[in-house]
Amino acid sequence: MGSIVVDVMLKPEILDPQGQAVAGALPRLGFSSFSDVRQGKRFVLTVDGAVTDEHLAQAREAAEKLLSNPVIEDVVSVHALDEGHDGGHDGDAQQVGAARTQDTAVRTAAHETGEADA
Amino acid sequence: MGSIVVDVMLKPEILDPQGQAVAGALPRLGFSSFSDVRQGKRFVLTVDGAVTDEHLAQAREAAEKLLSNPVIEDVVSVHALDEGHDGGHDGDAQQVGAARTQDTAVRTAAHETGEADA
Amino acid sequence: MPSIDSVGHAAATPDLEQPWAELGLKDDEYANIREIIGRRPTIAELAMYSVMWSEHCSYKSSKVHFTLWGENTTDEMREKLLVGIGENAGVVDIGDGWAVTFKVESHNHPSYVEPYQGAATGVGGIVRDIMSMGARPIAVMDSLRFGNLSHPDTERVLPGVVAGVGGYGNCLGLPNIGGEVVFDDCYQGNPLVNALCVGAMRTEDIHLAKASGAGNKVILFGAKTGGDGIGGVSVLASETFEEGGPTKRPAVQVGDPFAEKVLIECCLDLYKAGVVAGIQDLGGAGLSCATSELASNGDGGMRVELDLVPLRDASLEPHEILMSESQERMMAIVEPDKVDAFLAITDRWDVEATVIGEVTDGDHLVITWHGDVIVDVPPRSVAHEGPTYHRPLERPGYLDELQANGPESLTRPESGEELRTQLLSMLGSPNLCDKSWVTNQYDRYVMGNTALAQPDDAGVVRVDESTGRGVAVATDCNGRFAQLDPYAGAQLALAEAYRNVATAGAEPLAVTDCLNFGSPEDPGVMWQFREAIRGIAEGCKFLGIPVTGGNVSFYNQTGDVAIHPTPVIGVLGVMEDVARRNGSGFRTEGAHVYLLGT
Amino acid sequence: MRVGVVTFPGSLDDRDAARAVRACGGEAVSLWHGDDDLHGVDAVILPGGFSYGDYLRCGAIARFAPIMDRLVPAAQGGLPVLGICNGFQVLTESHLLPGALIRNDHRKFNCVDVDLAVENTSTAWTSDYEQGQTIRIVLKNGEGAFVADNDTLDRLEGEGRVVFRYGVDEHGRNPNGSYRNIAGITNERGNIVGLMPHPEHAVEAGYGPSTDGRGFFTSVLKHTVESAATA
Ligand SMILES: Nc1ncnc2c1ncn2[C@@H]1O[C@H](COP(=O)(O)OP(=O)(O)O)[C@@H](O)[C@H]1O
Repeated sequence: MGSIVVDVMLKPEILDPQGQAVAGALPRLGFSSFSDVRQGKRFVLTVDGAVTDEHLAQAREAAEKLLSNPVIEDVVSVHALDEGHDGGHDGDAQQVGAARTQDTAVRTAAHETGEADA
Repeated sequence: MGSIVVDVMLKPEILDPQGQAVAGALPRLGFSSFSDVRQGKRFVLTVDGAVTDEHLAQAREAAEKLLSNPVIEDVVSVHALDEGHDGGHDGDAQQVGAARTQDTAVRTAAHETGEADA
Repeated sequence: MPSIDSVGHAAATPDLEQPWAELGLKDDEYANIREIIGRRPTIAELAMYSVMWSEHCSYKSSKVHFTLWGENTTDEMREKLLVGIGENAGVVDIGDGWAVTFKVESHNHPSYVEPYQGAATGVGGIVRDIMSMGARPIAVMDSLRFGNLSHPDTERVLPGVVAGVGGYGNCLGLPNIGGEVVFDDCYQGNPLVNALCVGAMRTEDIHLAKASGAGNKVILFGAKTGGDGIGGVSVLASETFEEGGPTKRPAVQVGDPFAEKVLIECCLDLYKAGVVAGIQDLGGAGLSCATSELASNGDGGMRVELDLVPLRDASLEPHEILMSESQERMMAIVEPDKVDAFLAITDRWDVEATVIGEVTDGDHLVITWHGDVIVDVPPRSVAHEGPTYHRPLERPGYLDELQANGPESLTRPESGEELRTQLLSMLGSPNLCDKSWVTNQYDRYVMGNTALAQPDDAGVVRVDESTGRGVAVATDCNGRFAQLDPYAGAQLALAEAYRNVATAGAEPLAVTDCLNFGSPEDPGVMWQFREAIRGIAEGCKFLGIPVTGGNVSFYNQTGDVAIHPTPVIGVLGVMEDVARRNGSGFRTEGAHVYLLGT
Repeated sequence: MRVGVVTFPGSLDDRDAARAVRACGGEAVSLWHGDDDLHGVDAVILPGGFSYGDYLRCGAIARFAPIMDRLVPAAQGGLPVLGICNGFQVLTESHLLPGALIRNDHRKFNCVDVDLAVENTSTAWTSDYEQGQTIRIVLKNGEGAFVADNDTLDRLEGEGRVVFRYGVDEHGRNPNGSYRNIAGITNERGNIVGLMPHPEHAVEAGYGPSTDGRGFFTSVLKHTVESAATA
């Protein structure tokens, strides 16, 4: 079985109350390095057999049509998880690195910059 | 500014009603390739300057302590986004691939295999 | 050894060591099981008995005291009682052909482990109880107790519990019409989450949990079965499946309120179509409980093909499927010629439904796994004839000193300034301050029938839109009073709930209770328990309203220290027209203020 | 005068909306999400609730229900449509109304009585109100913060399409963090209205904070009668 990861984030200019709450809580727990936090969604779609380009194309379309709302969100990445090493697990740095080189980003929106939200 | 991505997923054995709802909707929209869907969270933490090992260590600790609920969730990855190209944006395939080679996974839990959820 | 421990295999291997102790069975209980079935139990049978004979399911420590209910119930009190103690929930006649069912249940421990999901599934569970009586759920309430508000763990537990109660109840579309939020250090390690649900139906629509009529089909419907809540029987897995071992089983159950909402509407359509002969919700002990209780309440046996149960996790072993506490499932008994109509309705709601067996004319519950018989037992022995304990009782030694320490020793305010300070500190105390932080997270308007909710002392909802006939419900308990004197404390809780319902303008009709106590193995706790039941039962007799059902939660203690005895009482009353209800508080300027009573 | 009320799996206030229609003199017609027929109704209400559990995004899955394939063109053609709470979310997800509803800024579900200023009385659903009138109805949701980009917001304001605005507290804050305190909006034509608060919970004395919600249902009855007369 293969897996495809779809990452969706709120557009930078949209208020993110959850991210803000996390950002507010971190310093109280002694984490002082983070100037901003944004919270998004990560979907893992399972396909039977290995991930094909056709699967990725479908995932990309589903991401645009259903998994995100283009008014407020951007799909920041759609990529296959590598199956080769460990049955598709996102387990260790090595493997994750390898997996991610298959990434197919679908947008070039300015994301994850952590600009203060609008 | 640098960014660190923390991915959190429900443990594979935990029911994921959100993922199920998506999985139920996809075929109705004509997407028939996906046998299962799991929905998780993606946090993007911003740091001033480049991402250091110290930042990653803090992020990893924050992921365990605040960003995930260890009773039902696993932190599946904590990794830096590459700053070199585009100010930390997760913009295109090239760059995402490069960024991900910095990934530092924090667990080796058997995730994202898309096994029918437990 | 074959991979399946069938009945035949069990008979052939009488001396196989079994982990009954790890499953919480006592040696005489295990011996008793062997005697009942005339051989060693299979793994599936052992799992079933162990969970059904647990304190939680069998009421083995409390049952002997339940005779107090019957002894204190007069024929007059039974007049409006359509269904009494012993069913999923009691039902009372509120007039004009309407019946109301209500019950309160605890979900204390799960809510401590995972506050959001624990509280959410607590609401889900009690709602299914009410649904299984044939009623449409019409309101929920939640009676909550936490440790010290400023303790860091309260910061974890309180918001999670409140969000969980709201998250589930709001998504079900049930108005939350009241409850309690109490803080006391004694609940620090044992918060109490008691959820109450009220349902209404026409009297002719009452459904019962019983499987009768040989040939009738057993249908499991709702969510798929997963590995939820079977941690305790994992010891069995290690017994039989050494290689590979089972996949990890979740420690907590996650609720899916959307699935339950659909299940409610689906059940109501099934009732309306007249295709349900018997019905039971799946809660604690899952299929073990549903199959054995349905069969035990009926007049025949039951045969179930366990391999037909739709699974969320294909790696589940048969005994785990029997134990699973996956949420949002129901089991119905359906006459064969009504199965198609039944399935057409579940289809319309996109609810998965599977015929997994049928009622037989035998007297055994027989469960097979791909043709092998893995359970063959008299259902009553599982569901209703579990062990009974007469645990020792003893009035705690510390009580005299506690009771002697009366208010005389407290300093009294002498000046106006001191009085003012005292008043302010009371107004600022978490137990007296405004609770809208909690109640505003609950939808009190959905269904459009809410006539009173927070901040009033009783919740009032309309049942019949054409006449305005409806009910008032209140829950109350002061654990500090019960700690001082469990008999009087329980009566005070009863009296308070009764007054709250009466002052709303309703005539009190029935009582439900959730008895939250420490360990029954502690004679002092057991004494408190007995006193509380006696208090409630005698109080009810005095007031002339019956106890219709309830729940016992034991082992609410940290180490040796038990919580205060907390017998939460819910009283339900009827009003001919809820538009005439009275709210609490001063509502009209210039109105006169009278003090009634002593 | 027949007003359809759509039931999606997880709709909660459908029966309440139907009751409100009846209480105000209309006939309520129940419409099923799986139907691809509007059964000739004169107006449609998308009720509150948690369609499909609101699990992905509120209204995201309901938008693809078969009945929406009929409703979207009918609404674009002028059929009066009112989206209440979850219904409003379905309307934005369907792009019948602009913007989106996101999690409340305080991140909690919030059930409170709110005061709304009525700013547009020319829609199919608001003609029985006075311009500038304040009405008190129920707000109850977890994801009710109305957001849109600045151009969209400016356009809505410029075209008078903000129909309802929340009152603010002493700190100038509205109950959920909606941009520019917007509680409800309409389309250019004024036949589609979406709002987060619940007028159907304010139609009967004794059950809800007021009877201020009746105007929605009486307005649409008049609108239908008038359109029938001019047709
Ligand atoms: N404290 C109590 N007071 C009155 N009846 C009780 C009490 N506790 C349990 N009961 C009744 O005992 C019966 C057995 O409980 P049951 O409903 O089978 O438990 P559960 O629903 O937890 O499986 C029920 O009818 C219940 O209403």
